Amino acid sequence: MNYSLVILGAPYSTQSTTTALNFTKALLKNGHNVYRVFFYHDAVHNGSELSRPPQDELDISTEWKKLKNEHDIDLVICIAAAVKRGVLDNNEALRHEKKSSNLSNSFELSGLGQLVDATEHSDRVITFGP
Amino acid sequence: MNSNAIKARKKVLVILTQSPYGNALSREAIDYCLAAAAFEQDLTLLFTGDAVLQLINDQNPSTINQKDLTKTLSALPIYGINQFYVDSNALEQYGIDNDFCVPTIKVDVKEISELLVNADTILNF
Amino acid sequence: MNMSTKNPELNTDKEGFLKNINDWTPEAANFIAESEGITLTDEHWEVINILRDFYQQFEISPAMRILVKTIKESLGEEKGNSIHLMNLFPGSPAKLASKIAGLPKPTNCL
Amino acid sequence: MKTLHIVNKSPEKPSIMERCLNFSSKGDSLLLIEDAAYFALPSTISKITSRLDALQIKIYALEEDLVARGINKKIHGSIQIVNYEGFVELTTTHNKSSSWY
Repeated sequence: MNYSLVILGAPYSTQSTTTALNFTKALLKNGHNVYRVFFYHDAVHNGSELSRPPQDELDISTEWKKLKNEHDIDLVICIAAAVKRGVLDNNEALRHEKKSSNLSNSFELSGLGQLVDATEHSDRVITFGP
Repeated sequence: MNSNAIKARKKVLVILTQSPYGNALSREAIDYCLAAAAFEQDLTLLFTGDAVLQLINDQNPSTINQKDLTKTLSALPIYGINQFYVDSNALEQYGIDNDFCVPTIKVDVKEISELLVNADTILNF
Repeated sequence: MNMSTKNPELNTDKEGFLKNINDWTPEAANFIAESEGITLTDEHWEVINILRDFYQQFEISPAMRILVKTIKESLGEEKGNSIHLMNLFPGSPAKLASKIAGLPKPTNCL
Repeated sequence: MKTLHIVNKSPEKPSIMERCLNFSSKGDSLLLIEDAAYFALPSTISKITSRLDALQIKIYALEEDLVARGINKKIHGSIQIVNYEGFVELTTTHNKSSSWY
Protein backbone atom coordinates (compact mmCIF):
# COMPACT_ATOMS: atom_id res chain seq x y z
CA MET A 1 0.00 0.00 0.00
CA ASN A 2 0.95 3.61 -0.56
CA TYR A 3 1.39 5.61 2.65
CA SER A 4 1.92 9.24 3.51
CA LEU A 5 2.75 10.49 6.98
CA VAL A 6 2.09 13.89 8.49
CA ILE A 7 4.35 14.71 11.42
CA LEU A 8 3.44 17.65 13.66
CA GLY A 9 5.52 17.42 16.83
CA ALA A 10 8.97 18.91 17.40
CA PRO A 11 11.80 16.35 17.52
CA TYR A 12 13.30 15.89 20.99
CA SER A 13 10.37 17.78 22.56
CA THR A 14 7.63 15.28 21.74
CA GLN A 15 7.53 11.61 20.83
CA SER A 16 5.81 12.43 17.54
CA THR A 17 8.89 12.13 15.33
CA THR A 18 10.34 8.95 16.84
CA THR A 19 6.95 7.23 16.70
CA ALA A 20 6.71 8.20 13.04
CA LEU A 21 10.28 7.01 12.38
CA ASN A 22 9.57 3.59 13.88
CA PHE A 23 6.30 3.39 11.98
CA THR A 24 8.09 4.25 8.73
CA LYS A 25 10.66 1.51 9.31
CA ALA A 26 7.90 -1.01 10.01
CA LEU A 27 6.09 0.05 6.84
CA LEU A 28 9.18 -0.46 4.69
CA LYS A 29 9.97 -3.77 6.38
CA ASN A 30 6.52 -5.01 5.49
CA GLY A 31 6.87 -4.09 1.84
CA HIS A 32 4.72 -0.97 1.83
CA ASN A 33 5.59 2.13 -0.12
CA VAL A 34 6.13 5.50 1.54
CA TYR A 35 4.82 8.09 -0.89
CA ARG A 36 5.78 11.07 1.22
CA VAL A 37 6.59 12.18 4.76
CA PHE A 38 5.31 15.71 5.31
CA PHE A 39 6.70 17.76 8.19
CA TYR A 40 4.41 20.51 9.42
CA HIS A 41 3.98 22.68 12.52
CA ASP A 42 6.88 22.15 14.99
CA ALA A 43 8.06 19.03 13.13
CA VAL A 44 9.81 21.34 10.65
CA HIS A 45 12.73 21.38 13.10
CA ASN A 46 13.52 17.88 11.85
CA GLY A 47 15.08 19.59 8.86
CA SER A 48 17.79 21.41 10.76
CA GLU A 49 21.29 20.21 9.92
CA LEU A 50 22.49 21.88 13.10
CA SER A 51 20.76 19.74 15.71
CA ARG A 52 23.17 17.62 17.70
CA PRO A 53 21.92 15.42 20.54
CA PRO A 54 24.42 13.97 23.06
CA GLN A 55 26.16 10.80 21.77
CA ASP A 56 24.10 8.52 24.01
CA GLU A 57 20.79 9.73 22.53
CA LEU A 58 19.16 8.86 19.22
CA ASP A 59 20.28 11.21 16.45
CA ILE A 60 16.98 11.72 14.67
CA SER A 61 18.52 13.62 11.79
CA THR A 62 20.86 10.67 11.04
CA GLU A 63 17.90 8.29 11.14
CA TRP A 64 16.08 10.26 8.44
CA LYS A 65 19.29 10.45 6.44
CA LYS A 66 19.62 6.66 6.51
CA LEU A 67 16.04 6.15 5.41
CA LYS A 68 16.51 8.68 2.64
CA ASN A 69 19.68 6.96 1.41
CA GLU A 70 18.39 3.42 1.63
CA HIS A 71 14.84 3.89 0.38
CA ASP A 72 14.88 7.26 -1.32
CA ILE A 73 11.73 8.37 0.51
CA ASP A 74 10.34 11.81 -0.12
CA LEU A 75 10.90 13.99 2.96
CA VAL A 76 9.10 17.29 2.49
CA ILE A 77 9.07 20.17 4.95
CA CYS A 78 6.41 22.88 4.74
CA ILE A 79 8.27 25.93 3.51
CA ALA A 80 6.15 28.57 5.23
CA ALA A 81 6.17 26.80 8.61
CA ALA A 82 9.93 26.15 8.29
CA VAL A 83 11.10 29.61 7.25
CA LYS A 84 9.06 31.14 10.06
CA ARG A 85 10.85 28.87 12.54
CA GLY A 86 14.34 29.31 11.12
CA VAL A 87 14.80 26.24 8.92
CA LEU A 88 16.03 27.52 5.56
CA ASP A 89 17.60 26.13 2.41
CA ASN A 90 20.00 28.21 0.30
CA ASN A 91 17.26 29.68 -1.84
CA GLU A 92 15.19 30.86 1.09
CA ALA A 93 18.26 32.20 2.89
CA LEU A 94 19.04 34.32 -0.18
CA ARG A 95 15.44 35.32 -0.65
CA HIS A 96 15.08 36.49 2.92
CA GLU A 97 18.59 37.92 3.13
CA LYS A 98 19.74 35.60 5.90
CA LYS A 99 23.43 34.96 6.26
CA SER A 100 23.23 31.18 6.40
CA SER A 101 21.03 28.23 5.63
CA ASN A 102 20.63 25.08 7.69
CA LEU A 103 18.43 22.59 5.84
CA SER A 104 19.82 19.07 5.89
CA ASN A 105 20.13 17.68 2.36
CA SER A 106 17.86 14.73 3.18
CA PHE A 107 14.93 17.12 3.11
CA GLU A 108 13.23 19.43 0.68
CA LEU A 109 11.32 22.63 1.45
CA SER A 110 8.08 22.85 -0.44
CA GLY A 111 4.53 24.09 -0.20
CA LEU A 112 1.35 22.71 1.29
CA GLY A 113 0.39 21.60 -2.20
CA GLN A 114 2.69 18.64 -1.50
CA LEU A 115 0.44 17.62 1.37
CA VAL A 116 -2.64 18.02 -0.80
CA ASP A 117 -0.94 15.86 -3.43
CA ALA A 118 0.02 13.28 -0.79
CA THR A 119 -3.59 12.93 0.40
CA GLU A 120 -4.70 12.41 -3.18
CA HIS A 121 -2.08 9.80 -4.08
CA SER A 122 -1.85 7.73 -0.91
CA ASP A 123 -4.02 4.83 0.22
CA ARG A 124 -3.42 5.86 3.81
CA VAL A 125 -2.48 9.14 5.48
CA ILE A 126 -1.37 8.81 9.09
CA THR A 127 -1.06 11.88 11.30
CA PHE A 128 1.48 11.88 14.14
CA GLY A 129 0.18 14.52 16.53
CA PRO A 130 2.38 16.80 18.60
CA MET B 1 1.16 26.60 -8.76
CA ASN B 2 -0.77 24.89 -11.51
CA SER B 3 -4.11 24.08 -9.96
CA ASN B 4 -4.75 21.40 -12.58
CA ALA B 5 -1.65 19.45 -11.61
CA ILE B 6 -3.66 17.37 -9.16
CA LYS B 7 -7.00 15.89 -10.07
CA ALA B 8 -8.61 15.91 -6.68
CA ARG B 9 -11.04 13.13 -6.00
CA LYS B 10 -10.71 12.11 -2.37
CA LYS B 11 -13.08 13.34 0.29
CA VAL B 12 -10.91 14.89 2.95
CA LEU B 13 -12.26 15.65 6.42
CA VAL B 14 -10.24 18.23 8.31
CA ILE B 15 -10.88 17.93 12.05
CA LEU B 16 -9.95 21.02 14.03
CA THR B 17 -9.59 20.77 17.79
CA GLN B 18 -7.29 23.62 18.86
CA SER B 19 -8.07 27.05 20.27
CA PRO B 20 -7.34 30.06 18.04
CA TYR B 21 -4.24 31.63 19.60
CA GLY B 22 -2.78 29.24 22.16
CA ASN B 23 -1.59 26.93 19.41
CA ALA B 24 -0.35 27.72 15.90
CA LEU B 25 -2.03 24.57 14.60
CA SER B 26 -5.28 26.51 14.26
CA ARG B 27 -3.77 28.87 11.70
CA GLU B 28 -1.72 26.14 10.05
CA ALA B 29 -4.91 24.14 9.54
CA ILE B 30 -6.51 27.08 7.74
CA ASP B 31 -3.36 27.43 5.62
CA TYR B 32 -3.81 23.80 4.60
CA CYS B 33 -7.44 24.48 3.69
CA LEU B 34 -6.45 27.45 1.50
CA ALA B 35 -3.91 25.29 -0.33
CA ALA B 36 -6.37 22.42 -0.70
CA ALA B 37 -8.94 24.83 -2.10
CA ALA B 38 -6.44 26.09 -4.67
CA PHE B 39 -6.20 22.48 -5.91
CA GLU B 40 -9.97 22.10 -5.70
CA GLN B 41 -9.81 19.32 -3.17
CA ASP B 42 -13.14 18.10 -1.79
CA LEU B 43 -12.86 19.44 1.73
CA THR B 44 -15.10 19.26 4.78
CA LEU B 45 -14.22 21.05 8.02
CA LEU B 46 -15.29 19.94 11.46
CA PHE B 47 -14.78 22.29 14.41
CA THR B 48 -14.83 20.44 17.70
CA GLY B 49 -13.44 20.94 21.20
CA ASP B 50 -11.57 24.21 21.61
CA ALA B 51 -11.67 24.81 17.86
CA VAL B 52 -15.25 26.12 18.14
CA LEU B 53 -13.66 29.12 19.85
CA GLN B 54 -11.99 30.00 16.57
CA LEU B 55 -15.38 31.02 15.17
CA ILE B 56 -16.29 33.73 17.69
CA ASN B 57 -16.76 37.15 16.11
CA ASP B 58 -15.14 40.38 17.32
CA GLN B 59 -11.75 38.87 18.09
CA ASN B 60 -8.99 41.44 18.29
CA PRO B 61 -5.71 39.56 18.76
CA SER B 62 -3.61 42.64 18.00
CA THR B 63 -3.51 42.90 21.79
CA ILE B 64 -1.40 39.73 21.81
CA ASN B 65 0.52 40.49 18.62
CA GLN B 66 -1.28 37.97 16.50
CA LYS B 67 -3.24 38.10 13.27
CA ASP B 68 -7.00 37.75 13.38
CA LEU B 69 -7.83 34.12 12.58
CA THR B 70 -11.49 34.93 11.85
CA LYS B 71 -10.45 37.19 8.99
CA THR B 72 -8.67 34.33 7.28
CA LEU B 73 -11.44 31.86 8.13
CA SER B 74 -13.94 34.17 6.51
CA ALA B 75 -11.94 33.98 3.25
CA LEU B 76 -12.55 30.24 2.95
CA PRO B 77 -16.01 30.58 1.33
CA ILE B 78 -14.44 32.71 -1.41
CA TYR B 79 -11.98 29.86 -1.95
CA GLY B 80 -14.95 27.55 -2.44
CA ILE B 81 -15.00 25.94 1.00
CA ASN B 82 -18.51 26.05 2.39
CA GLN B 83 -18.88 23.04 4.64
CA PHE B 84 -18.26 24.24 8.17
CA TYR B 85 -19.59 21.66 10.59
CA VAL B 86 -19.58 22.60 14.24
CA ASP B 87 -19.90 20.24 17.20
CA SER B 88 -23.06 21.34 19.04
CA ASN B 89 -21.84 19.75 22.29
CA ALA B 90 -18.70 21.86 22.25
CA LEU B 91 -20.80 24.99 21.64
CA GLU B 92 -22.99 24.08 24.57
CA GLN B 93 -19.99 23.45 26.79
CA TYR B 94 -18.76 26.99 26.18
CA GLY B 95 -22.25 28.48 26.08
CA ILE B 96 -21.67 30.10 22.70
CA ASP B 97 -24.01 30.12 19.78
CA ASN B 98 -24.52 31.96 16.48
CA ASP B 99 -22.63 35.15 15.70
CA PHE B 100 -19.79 33.30 14.00
CA CYS B 101 -17.36 34.47 11.33
CA VAL B 102 -18.58 31.88 8.80
CA PRO B 103 -21.94 30.23 8.16
CA THR B 104 -21.95 26.97 10.11
CA ILE B 105 -23.90 23.72 10.25
CA LYS B 106 -24.45 22.42 13.78
CA VAL B 107 -24.03 18.70 14.17
CA ASP B 108 -24.52 16.26 17.02
CA VAL B 109 -22.39 13.28 17.96
CA LYS B 110 -24.20 10.92 15.62
CA GLU B 111 -23.88 13.25 12.64
CA ILE B 112 -20.19 13.73 13.38
CA SER B 113 -19.61 9.97 13.38
CA GLU B 114 -21.23 9.97 9.93
CA LEU B 115 -18.78 12.63 8.75
CA LEU B 116 -15.91 10.37 9.81
CA VAL B 117 -17.47 7.33 8.17
CA ASN B 118 -17.98 9.16 4.88
CA ALA B 119 -14.46 10.59 4.63
CA ASP B 120 -11.74 8.94 2.56
CA THR B 121 -9.00 10.63 4.53
CA ILE B 122 -8.95 12.45 7.85
CA LEU B 123 -6.45 15.17 8.75
CA ASN B 124 -6.32 16.20 12.40
CA PHE B 125 -5.18 19.68 13.35
CA MET C 1 16.88 47.27 -7.91
CA ASN C 2 17.75 49.09 -4.73
CA MET C 3 15.07 51.65 -4.02
CA SER C 4 17.23 53.71 -1.76
CA THR C 5 18.75 55.54 -4.75
CA LYS C 6 15.31 56.76 -5.76
CA ASN C 7 13.65 57.13 -2.43
CA PRO C 8 15.82 57.11 0.66
CA GLU C 9 12.86 56.41 2.96
CA LEU C 10 11.69 53.25 1.20
CA ASN C 11 13.07 50.18 2.86
CA THR C 12 12.74 47.19 0.52
CA ASP C 13 14.36 43.79 0.33
CA LYS C 14 16.32 42.43 -2.61
CA GLU C 15 13.16 41.30 -4.38
CA GLY C 16 11.68 44.76 -3.99
CA PHE C 17 9.13 43.91 -1.28
CA LEU C 18 8.64 46.44 1.48
CA LYS C 19 10.35 45.24 4.64
CA ASN C 20 7.62 46.85 6.70
CA ILE C 21 4.20 46.81 5.04
CA ASN C 22 3.13 49.81 7.12
CA ASP C 23 5.55 51.89 5.04
CA TRP C 24 3.23 51.60 2.07
CA THR C 25 1.91 54.79 0.51
CA PRO C 26 0.63 55.48 -3.01
CA GLU C 27 4.02 57.10 -3.69
CA ALA C 28 5.75 53.93 -2.52
CA ALA C 29 3.59 51.98 -4.98
CA ASN C 30 4.76 54.25 -7.80
CA PHE C 31 8.39 53.73 -6.84
CA ILE C 32 8.10 49.95 -6.59
CA ALA C 33 6.24 49.81 -9.90
CA GLU C 34 8.84 51.96 -11.62
CA SER C 35 11.64 49.70 -10.47
CA GLU C 36 9.72 46.86 -12.13
CA GLY C 37 9.44 48.88 -15.32
CA ILE C 38 5.75 49.63 -14.87
CA THR C 39 4.14 53.06 -14.97
CA LEU C 40 0.95 52.88 -12.94
CA THR C 41 -2.26 53.81 -14.76
CA ASP C 42 -5.84 53.98 -13.48
CA GLU C 43 -6.29 50.37 -14.54
CA HIS C 44 -3.34 49.33 -12.37
CA TRP C 45 -4.76 51.29 -9.46
CA GLU C 46 -8.12 49.53 -9.73
CA VAL C 47 -6.32 46.23 -9.15
CA ILE C 48 -4.05 47.61 -6.42
CA ASN C 49 -7.02 49.00 -4.51
CA ILE C 50 -8.91 45.73 -4.77
CA LEU C 51 -5.85 43.85 -3.50
CA ARG C 52 -5.45 46.19 -0.56
CA ASP C 53 -9.14 45.84 0.31
CA PHE C 54 -8.82 42.06 0.07
CA TYR C 55 -5.85 42.07 2.41
CA GLN C 56 -7.61 44.43 4.81
CA GLN C 57 -10.58 42.09 4.97
CA PHE C 58 -8.88 38.69 5.08
CA GLU C 59 -5.24 39.33 6.05
CA ILE C 60 -3.98 37.07 3.28
CA SER C 61 -2.71 37.70 -0.24
CA PRO C 62 -5.09 36.09 -2.72
CA ALA C 63 -3.98 33.26 -4.99
CA MET C 64 -4.21 34.12 -8.71
CA ARG C 65 -7.52 32.30 -9.22
CA ILE C 66 -9.08 34.19 -6.32
CA LEU C 67 -7.65 37.51 -7.49
CA VAL C 68 -9.26 37.01 -10.91
CA LYS C 69 -12.54 36.07 -9.26
CA THR C 70 -12.50 39.07 -6.93
CA ILE C 71 -11.74 41.49 -9.75
CA LYS C 72 -14.44 39.96 -11.91
CA GLU C 73 -16.93 40.57 -9.10
CA SER C 74 -16.10 44.24 -8.70
CA LEU C 75 -14.98 45.28 -12.20
CA GLY C 76 -16.77 42.80 -14.45
CA GLU C 77 -15.77 40.14 -16.99
CA GLU C 78 -13.78 42.53 -19.16
CA LYS C 79 -11.17 43.11 -16.47
CA GLY C 80 -11.65 40.05 -14.33
CA ASN C 81 -9.52 37.72 -16.44
CA SER C 82 -5.92 36.63 -16.40
CA ILE C 83 -5.05 38.19 -19.78
CA HIS C 84 -5.95 41.66 -18.55
CA LEU C 85 -3.90 41.06 -15.39
CA MET C 86 -0.95 39.69 -17.35
CA ASN C 87 -0.95 42.83 -19.48
CA LEU C 88 -0.93 45.06 -16.42
CA PHE C 89 1.45 43.00 -14.29
CA PRO C 90 3.57 40.80 -16.59
CA GLY C 91 5.07 37.53 -15.37
CA SER C 92 3.23 36.45 -12.26
CA PRO C 93 0.47 39.04 -11.81
CA ALA C 94 -0.67 38.05 -8.30
CA LYS C 95 2.87 38.28 -6.93
CA LEU C 96 3.85 41.47 -8.75
CA ALA C 97 0.60 43.28 -8.00
CA SER C 98 0.87 42.24 -4.33
CA LYS C 99 4.39 43.65 -4.20
CA ILE C 100 3.25 47.00 -5.59
CA ALA C 101 0.18 47.01 -3.34
CA GLY C 102 2.40 46.59 -0.29
CA LEU C 103 1.15 43.15 0.75
CA PRO C 104 3.42 40.68 2.59
CA LYS C 105 5.87 38.67 0.55
CA PRO C 106 4.34 35.34 -0.51
CA THR C 107 5.43 32.33 1.55
CA ASN C 108 5.90 30.11 -1.54
CA CYS C 109 3.20 28.02 -0.03
CA LEU C 110 1.72 26.20 -3.00
CA MET D 1 -15.39 2.15 6.10
CA LYS D 2 -13.73 1.47 9.43
CA THR D 3 -11.58 4.01 11.22
CA LEU D 4 -8.51 3.38 13.33
CA HIS D 5 -8.52 5.93 16.12
CA ILE D 6 -5.05 6.75 17.38
CA VAL D 7 -4.76 8.48 20.75
CA ASN D 8 -1.41 9.72 22.12
CA LYS D 9 -2.26 11.83 25.17
CA SER D 10 -2.40 10.66 28.77
CA PRO D 11 -5.69 10.07 30.63
CA GLU D 12 -5.12 13.36 32.39
CA LYS D 13 -6.69 15.02 29.36
CA PRO D 14 -9.96 13.08 29.41
CA SER D 15 -11.72 15.24 26.81
CA ILE D 16 -9.48 13.83 24.10
CA MET D 17 -10.58 10.24 24.69
CA GLU D 18 -14.13 11.44 25.22
CA ARG D 19 -14.15 13.03 21.78
CA CYS D 20 -12.59 9.97 20.21
CA LEU D 21 -15.24 7.66 21.68
CA ASN D 22 -18.11 10.04 20.89
CA PHE D 23 -17.19 10.10 17.21
CA SER D 24 -16.41 6.39 16.85
CA SER D 25 -18.64 4.00 14.98
CA LYS D 26 -19.40 0.35 15.58
CA GLY D 27 -16.48 -1.85 14.65
CA ASP D 28 -13.84 0.91 14.72
CA SER D 29 -10.63 0.28 16.63
CA LEU D 30 -8.67 2.28 19.15
CA LEU D 31 -4.89 2.29 19.34
CA LEU D 32 -3.14 3.72 22.39
CA ILE D 33 0.33 5.14 21.70
CA GLU D 34 2.83 7.34 23.53
CA ASP D 35 1.31 8.75 26.76
CA ALA D 36 -2.09 7.27 25.94
CA ALA D 37 -0.49 3.92 26.83
CA TYR D 38 -1.44 4.76 30.43
CA PHE D 39 -5.10 4.29 29.46
CA ALA D 40 -4.24 0.59 29.36
CA LEU D 41 -3.94 0.46 33.16
CA PRO D 42 -7.00 -1.30 34.68
CA SER D 43 -8.09 1.68 36.76
CA THR D 44 -8.18 4.05 33.79
CA ILE D 45 -9.53 1.72 31.13
CA SER D 46 -12.34 0.48 33.39
CA LYS D 47 -13.90 3.94 33.17
CA ILE D 48 -14.49 3.51 29.45
CA THR D 49 -14.80 -0.24 28.91
CA SER D 50 -18.60 -0.26 28.93
CA ARG D 51 -18.70 2.31 26.14
CA LEU D 52 -16.04 0.45 24.18
CA ASP D 53 -18.03 -2.75 24.54
CA ALA D 54 -21.27 -1.11 23.51
CA LEU D 55 -19.62 0.13 20.30
CA GLN D 56 -17.76 -3.17 19.80
CA ILE D 57 -14.52 -1.26 19.61
CA LYS D 58 -11.36 -3.30 19.90
CA ILE D 59 -8.63 -1.69 21.89
CA TYR D 60 -4.93 -2.01 21.21
CA ALA D 61 -1.84 -0.58 22.86
CA LEU D 62 1.62 -0.16 21.37
CA GLU D 63 4.02 -2.58 23.01
CA GLU D 64 7.09 -0.35 22.79
CA ASP D 65 5.27 2.46 24.60
CA LEU D 66 3.95 0.12 27.30
CA VAL D 67 7.37 -1.43 27.94
CA ALA D 68 9.05 1.97 27.98
CA ARG D 69 6.68 3.09 30.71
CA GLY D 70 6.99 -0.07 32.79
CA ILE D 71 3.33 -0.98 32.49
CA ASN D 72 3.26 -3.84 29.98
CA LYS D 73 2.61 -6.39 32.75
CA LYS D 74 0.11 -4.21 34.56
CA ILE D 75 -2.44 -3.66 31.83
CA HIS D 76 -6.06 -4.71 31.65
CA GLY D 77 -6.82 -8.07 30.05
CA SER D 78 -9.15 -6.65 27.40
CA ILE D 79 -6.30 -4.81 25.72
CA GLN D 80 -4.39 -6.38 22.87
CA ILE D 81 -0.72 -5.58 22.62
CA VAL D 82 0.72 -4.78 19.19
CA ASN D 83 4.23 -3.84 18.13
CA TYR D 84 5.01 -1.41 15.29
CA GLU D 85 4.33 -4.11 12.71
CA GLY D 86 0.98 -4.66 14.35
CA PHE D 87 0.40 -0.90 14.16
CA VAL D 88 1.09 -1.06 10.42
CA GLU D 89 -1.23 -4.05 10.10
CA LEU D 90 -4.02 -2.11 11.84
CA THR D 91 -3.67 0.73 9.35
CA THR D 92 -4.10 -1.74 6.48
CA THR D 93 -7.18 -3.42 7.96
CA HIS D 94 -8.91 -0.06 8.54
CA ASN D 95 -9.79 2.30 5.70
CA LYS D 96 -8.45 5.40 7.40
CA SER D 97 -7.12 6.72 10.66
CA SER D 98 -7.89 9.68 12.89
CA SER D 99 -5.32 10.93 15.38
CA TRP D 100 -6.63 12.52 18.54
CA TYR D 101 -4.26 14.71 20.53
